[in-house]
Amino acid sequence: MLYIVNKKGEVLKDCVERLTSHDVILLIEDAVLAAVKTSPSSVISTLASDISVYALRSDMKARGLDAQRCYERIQYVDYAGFVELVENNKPVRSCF
Amino acid sequence: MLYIVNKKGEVLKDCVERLTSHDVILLIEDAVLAAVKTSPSSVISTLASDISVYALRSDMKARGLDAQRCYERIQYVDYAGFVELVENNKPVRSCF
Amino acid sequence: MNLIGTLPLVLDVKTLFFIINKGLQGNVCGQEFLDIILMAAAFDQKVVVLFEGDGVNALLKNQQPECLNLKNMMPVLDTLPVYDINDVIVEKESMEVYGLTENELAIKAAVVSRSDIKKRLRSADHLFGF
Amino acid sequence: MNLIGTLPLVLDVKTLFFIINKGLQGNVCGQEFLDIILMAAAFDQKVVVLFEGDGVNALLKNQQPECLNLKNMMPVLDTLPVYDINDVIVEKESMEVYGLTENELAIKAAVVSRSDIKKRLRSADHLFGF
Amino acid sequence: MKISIQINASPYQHQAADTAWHFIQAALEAGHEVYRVFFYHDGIFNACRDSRPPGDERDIVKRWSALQSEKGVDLVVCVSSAQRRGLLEKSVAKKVGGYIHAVADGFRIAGLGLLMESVIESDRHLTFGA
Amino acid sequence: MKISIQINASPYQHQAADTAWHFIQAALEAGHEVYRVFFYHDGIFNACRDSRPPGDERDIVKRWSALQSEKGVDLVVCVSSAQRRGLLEKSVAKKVGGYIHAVADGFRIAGLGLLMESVIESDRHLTFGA
Repeated sequence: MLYIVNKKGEVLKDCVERLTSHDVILLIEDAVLAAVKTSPSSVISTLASDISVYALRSDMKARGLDAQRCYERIQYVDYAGFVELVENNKPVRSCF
Repeated sequence: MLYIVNKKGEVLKDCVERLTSHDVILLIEDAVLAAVKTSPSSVISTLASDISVYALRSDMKARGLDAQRCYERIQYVDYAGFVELVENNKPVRSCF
Repeated sequence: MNLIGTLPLVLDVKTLFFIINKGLQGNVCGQEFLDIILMAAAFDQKVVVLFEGDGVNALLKNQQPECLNLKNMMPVLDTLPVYDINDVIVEKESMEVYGLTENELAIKAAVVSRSDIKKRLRSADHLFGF
Repeated sequence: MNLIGTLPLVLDVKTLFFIINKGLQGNVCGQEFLDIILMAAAFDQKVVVLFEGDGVNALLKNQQPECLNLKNMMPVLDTLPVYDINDVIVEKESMEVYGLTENELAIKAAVVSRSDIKKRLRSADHLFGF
Repeated sequence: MKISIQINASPYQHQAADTAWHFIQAALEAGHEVYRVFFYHDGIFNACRDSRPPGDERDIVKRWSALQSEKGVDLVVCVSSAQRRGLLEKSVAKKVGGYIHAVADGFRIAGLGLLMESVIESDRHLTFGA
Repeated sequence: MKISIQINASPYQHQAADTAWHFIQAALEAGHEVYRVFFYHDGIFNACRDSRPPGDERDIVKRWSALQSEKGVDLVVCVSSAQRRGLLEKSVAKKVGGYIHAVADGFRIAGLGLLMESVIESDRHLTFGA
């Protein structure tokens, strides 16, 4: 199951609390801020290792965030990769 | 200084972290959910005793919340009381 | 302009989950979301309505949005069985967050644990939120 | 219709705090908020611009919203001194949250602690957010 | 006390326009002056002349118009917010003799200068947002 | 793969319409079919014919129109969402011979039935919201 999340606060937290084994989460729009390692609101560090975490590269770039400041476990996708995640996972939950 | 807050998640948390002695906070719209005692996201319980916490009664009533389920320290106002809070405090910060 | 569109005569039956994780009062989004749910039922889809997070408060008795000239959604929730929407579930953990018990709910809904909900979600074709 | 309105010849000078606690990219609200700030300066008001919370990221170098066809706000921030807006402050605690140091900021801004900001906020006439 | 109001959110989708309206009613009843209501960002949609909510619901646009005609409250729609979002179009306005056909009765169109004037002249400025 | 898209947020104020557009471009490039884009809630403002952003910025409405004319993607605006918010008005539509003067080129007006059809016929349904 794929979760597409666009905000880093309660929306992300509610989503993370419901993730289970082999789920996939994609951070888009302002949610990419949660990828930053130092952010205290980042619940990314609490996720089990069998959950895949992606972030949309163009939203990172637009906000001046580079991968060096972010959790190592995060994988980066462009829009083509976003489409592939949607293709490879079912169902899709949009969290906004 | 008066804080008017309309959401219970990160918006309320960011606000609460910045409250200091004798500040006043008014919960309106969906933020009134934070008045419920059992809510884990409720940061109301962490507030110093010299901070006044108000909730807008009509937003409570609209959502079926009664005072019995809420923190005892919360005071309730109608719109006339909302206006008085604005009159008696300066500056006013709207958090949304 | 064609307001209805041309629909195929036979449509698939899909399993659609409608997730209410926000209150239904204060704005029109919840109300318009319920319209989608009723439309899904009219199309004879397999409809599941799930209340979780802050959305469990939408099931509270004695909501009085009329005091703010807002529309009360409870009559619409009451109507769900009329549309053959009977698969209504509430997340147990979210009810605990708000200290709610089953007899405080205004409509009939099955209280289900987060992990059991997740198993059901995985079998859905599409998930809707608002 | 009168697009400008009739303004009194002499207006008070008020202390106005403009609080940026969200990113400036992704939507037009930050951009339109900056328009209010520039207008306040044009009215010769005492303008303070405060970055706090997620808003500190708006000061990052190397933002490239153009990759999404979005407008870059950095040129507007660069313009602030031209409008005599020099009282630009950043909350120290929020910078720490995002692991930012002063030399990573794209514009000149004073790093001020939360408690000192609060003292200044108390003396403001009006606070603006978006 | 003079109060200045700014509304940043579209009606119906958010409670902001409702809360602001109830607040203004109470402020006027308490004898305060509402100097101006300024509609900014998506708030400009509060002035959509053609808005037609279902008959059993509050009509937010009409309620604003009544506030102007009955209580004389100044309602100002930001021209640049409105042009960006499609509430106003200059060529249409020229043809029909002004913007009066786009915005509902009682609203006027102006620039940010009128927000600034409102803020400077008022003892309090409140923003209602999404 | 057939993909159904729903857009719940107004343009400019939120990134949703931008994200959806970029996603759709990528999906089409990968050879997928975008069955329909359905504009709901404040999403209907994506169809405002009169929207005029400043010349140096992306024009979201025009971009949608181009998606329809160049790629043939079906763009549907929910009639009830639009009437509530003032994009459409029946009496005006009658006078000018249809809604075509309110919504931009390439959009058509319809009810929730077309959302349901889109969802049922598609392998995936994605919602982009505020």
